[in-house]
Amino acid sequence: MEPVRTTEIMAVAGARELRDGETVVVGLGLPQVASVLAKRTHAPNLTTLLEIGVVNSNPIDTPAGLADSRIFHGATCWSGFLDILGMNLHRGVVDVGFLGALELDRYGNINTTLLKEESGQVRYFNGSAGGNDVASLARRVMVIMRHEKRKLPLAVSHLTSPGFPGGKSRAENHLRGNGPHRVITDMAVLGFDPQTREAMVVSIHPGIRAQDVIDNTGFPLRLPAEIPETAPPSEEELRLLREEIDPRRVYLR
Amino acid sequence: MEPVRTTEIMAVAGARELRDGETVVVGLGLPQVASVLAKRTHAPNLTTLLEIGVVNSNPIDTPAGLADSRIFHGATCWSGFLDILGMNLHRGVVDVGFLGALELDRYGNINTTLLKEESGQVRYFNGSAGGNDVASLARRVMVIMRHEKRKLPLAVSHLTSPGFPGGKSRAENHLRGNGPHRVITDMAVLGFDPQTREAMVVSIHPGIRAQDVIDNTGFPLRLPAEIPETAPPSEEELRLLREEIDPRRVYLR
Amino acid sequence: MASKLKDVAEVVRTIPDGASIALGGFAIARNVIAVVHELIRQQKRDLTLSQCVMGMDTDLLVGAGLVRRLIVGGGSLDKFGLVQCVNRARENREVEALDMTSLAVCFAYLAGALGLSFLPIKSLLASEVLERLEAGPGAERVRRISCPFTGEQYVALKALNPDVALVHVQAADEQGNCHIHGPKWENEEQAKAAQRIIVIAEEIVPTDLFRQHPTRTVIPAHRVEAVIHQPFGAHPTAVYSCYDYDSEHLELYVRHARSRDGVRDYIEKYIRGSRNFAEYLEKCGGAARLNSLKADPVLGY
Amino acid sequence: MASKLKDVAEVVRTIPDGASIALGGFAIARNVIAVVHELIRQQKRDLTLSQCVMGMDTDLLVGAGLVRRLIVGGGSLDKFGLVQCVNRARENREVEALDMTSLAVCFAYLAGALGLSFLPIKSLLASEVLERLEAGPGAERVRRISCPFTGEQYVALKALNPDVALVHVQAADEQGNCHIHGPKWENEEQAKAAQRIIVIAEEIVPTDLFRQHPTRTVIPAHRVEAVIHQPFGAHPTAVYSCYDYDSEHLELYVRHARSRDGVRDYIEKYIRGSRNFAEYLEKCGGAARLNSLKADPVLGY
Repeated sequence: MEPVRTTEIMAVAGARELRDGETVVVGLGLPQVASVLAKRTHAPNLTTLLEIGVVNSNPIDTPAGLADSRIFHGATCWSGFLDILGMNLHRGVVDVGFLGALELDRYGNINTTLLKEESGQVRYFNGSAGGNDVASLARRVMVIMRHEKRKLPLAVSHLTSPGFPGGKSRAENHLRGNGPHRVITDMAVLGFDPQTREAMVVSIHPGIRAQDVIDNTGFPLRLPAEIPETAPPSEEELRLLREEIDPRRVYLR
Repeated sequence: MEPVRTTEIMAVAGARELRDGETVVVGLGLPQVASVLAKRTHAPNLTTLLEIGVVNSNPIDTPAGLADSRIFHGATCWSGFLDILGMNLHRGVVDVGFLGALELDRYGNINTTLLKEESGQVRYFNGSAGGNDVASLARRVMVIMRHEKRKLPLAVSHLTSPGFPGGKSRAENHLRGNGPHRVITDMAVLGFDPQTREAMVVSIHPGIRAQDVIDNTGFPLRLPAEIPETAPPSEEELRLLREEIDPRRVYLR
Repeated sequence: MASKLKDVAEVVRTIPDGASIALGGFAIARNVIAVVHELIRQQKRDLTLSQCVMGMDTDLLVGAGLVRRLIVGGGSLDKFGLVQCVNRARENREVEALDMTSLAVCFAYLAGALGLSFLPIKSLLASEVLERLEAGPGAERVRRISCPFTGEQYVALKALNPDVALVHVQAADEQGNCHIHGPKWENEEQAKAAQRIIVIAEEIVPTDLFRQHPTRTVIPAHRVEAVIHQPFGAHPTAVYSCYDYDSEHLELYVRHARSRDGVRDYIEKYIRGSRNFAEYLEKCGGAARLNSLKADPVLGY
Repeated sequence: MASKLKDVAEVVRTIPDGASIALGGFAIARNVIAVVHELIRQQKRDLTLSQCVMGMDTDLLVGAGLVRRLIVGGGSLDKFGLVQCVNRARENREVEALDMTSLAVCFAYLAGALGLSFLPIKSLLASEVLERLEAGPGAERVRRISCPFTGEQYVALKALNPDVALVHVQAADEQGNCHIHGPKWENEEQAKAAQRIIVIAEEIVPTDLFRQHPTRTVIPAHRVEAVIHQPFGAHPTAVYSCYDYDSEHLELYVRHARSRDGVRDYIEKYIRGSRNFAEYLEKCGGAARLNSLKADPVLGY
């Protein structure tokens, strides 16, 4: 059998964070794959929402993005931002929000707006869109991103979406959701210390050394004495991912 | 030809107050009849709204009330309170609101909530529903009611829907719409003095004497030196009312 | 996905005394009569009811003495008359009535549905409706505020987040996706504001119907706790596209509602005296009568 | 009722320089490209654009130098890349960008649509998004407030009431009743918040279609000022149930958008160099190309 890919480990790690019956705001790519995997395994009653106004869609073709009709396919409800971001997310019934990040700092603050080059020149990206809303309001936030030193700095160059700004509690920051819960990278799964609210290692993926993780993280990373290995995908999970969910390897590259 | 009925004079007086292209929140009965008459004559581009979420319905059977499916018939849009009372009335795009009244006082304040008997016993009725909203927010408010002394007191026994409370301007009362514009009764058409904001006679229906109007009004009523007679219905207006709009005399009794 | 189909008695047992309930009915249309009957049979107490325009649903619950507080815009049985039980209870101070306006109740639901603790409104100002609220228990639900940008005066309405919303719809699937045909009045906002949504459906349809017309899904399954399948469950009130209101029975009810004794008799005979809704429907004339109320497929009434 | 059908050039002539415009597009879907082209041909200036998520529509208008201010949640061309003209203009401070969030823009539209001068929100707090707004011209649109009932902290958003809303829909009648198939994103709130609504429709349908399905009417005729009939009017972006996005043309646009010269060339060749939208469509491959983009009737793309 083909060796397990990192993207498969990430998708499975994401899926296992989702509980049956929960409501999830998903983005494109791995979050979508993780949600579908969860639905097909331990969470058949999971509800997936897309911020533009889509409930429980079931794409059969690969979408080019959130605006691609392919991602609306098979939905049980089409509404709009007001319904999904307002009457679900702001309403407080969204359990999990998946986000990506240009940068994520030790307090789980996310930057999706801009990067500063050495020259001082600023380069802009997509901005918040629904990102700040999800980070401010979802009960648990999960970030999926690549593990690189420059992408995991001590402090983000622009705080687009709050985690625990200033290391303060969500309440002190007047934020409703419980903030960042897991950061799933291609090297490890990170969590946050309930006291200091700093990122810490929850588990490291098979074949990755602790030193690799430390060397590729831009902030001091707390590691437990005994570092657990990220549980590898089961045969059934691999079969679903490879044969049913993303057979053409669009996201599980 | 059958003599003109008072209800026909009232319907025509109401219709003539509506301009082409305007948006009107109508109630059941004469307001509905007046709006349809206006549409069939000088105001083909009139838009009629029902607070429950109905746009431009065209009933072919007589409804028992606002909750009767018969009144939804032929509509171009079905929505809800939020759309009609919120995104139209509160939004400020409703030109005219028609209201009924248990009592209306000299400042055009309306009571639809309760009456006090001599015994001091209070008797409750329907309350505001959308009435206070319409009175507070429509550009012009038109009231259609019977002309009786007890129904037109100096001050209403309960101020459900504001006209010019305390004789003060709408702005002083922090109200948006321009307030009561016309009160169409079975004896006369009343308006409001722009300075004192007190009700005054605009015209008196054919066959009614000024003294009758005064005797049947519970507050001092200003009358112009020359009292105009309410313009009688034209033959075409009568034909439409009798043959097309309310042939079974449900409202034009 | 797991089915949420439940029996009305089973569902009503989960509604505690003192619960706040949003009712989806309007005057004589889509009243949740089947649930109202069961609430009365199970003799719930101290209920708080909210609704833009009260109908037979609220009138019956008040008449049966189950209600402590009303948060409403108005009330009517259309041409059949006034909400007599409600008005009698008001006149004798047997119920705490927070009388607002239809839009105020709708905005309070909208605030609740959006997770906002308040929403401003330009209605109510310079009226005795507001003064009465401020002078009584309603004071906790309204504040005079001004816009932080324009200084314009508003009434801030406290969000309504009822414990339970009861909404009668034409069609739902077993997971709780709902279609409402005809005007929705405040149904979407009140349902999404509630902690628990309980749907009563005339018809149970396959989920594929919602996948075919996703824009028509008014209440999505993931918010719904239970689905009760009860054809003619709104009788004697009307359900657009399903059946007309039952004039004879409404007139009979209104005659009874004129007096306390009359209401007691009505409740004894038609509600407490019926083990379930099917028995009630039999007493109302059964299949023959119900068929005569069925809607014309073109007109919808 | 009088027809509101109008020619795009005629309608765009009524939009003055300095106008604030709400755009109904989202990334690469239902962009009002036909109107964007005409705005560029008529060389409008100092426009303020608002949108939850910017797409090719906004990118083109900024690239053509027509825009003074943006009030937006974000921007993207999905897999085709970033909104390069917008980002370049930001980087060189050539546009005043009020960056909010998708829900903040949507709530500001909702406030406008409800005739409220403000609406509270729990997003933005403890973020640099809010700090940047407060530090710049965005300061006039946000205030930190607390709930008059709970004391909870909110950001008050000033209502957005754009001068004009431009919304591309699948079907409209001549009076302006509109159907939107697929997700509506912020279209309903932004349209109802605007002073003037201009609709661009793929297809003109009879009013009876709306009478048959009144619950599907997203924008009602009485709010609409003009209806522009322009099949493929959103090309190269997608219109669900009508046609797919044109990957080749989007890639071609993105290549041009990398540089100022490139955008100038694109605008010269495809927009200023075309007398009307039909000529543009010809340059994109005409009927043959468009037919290849037509949606599968079952899948809708």
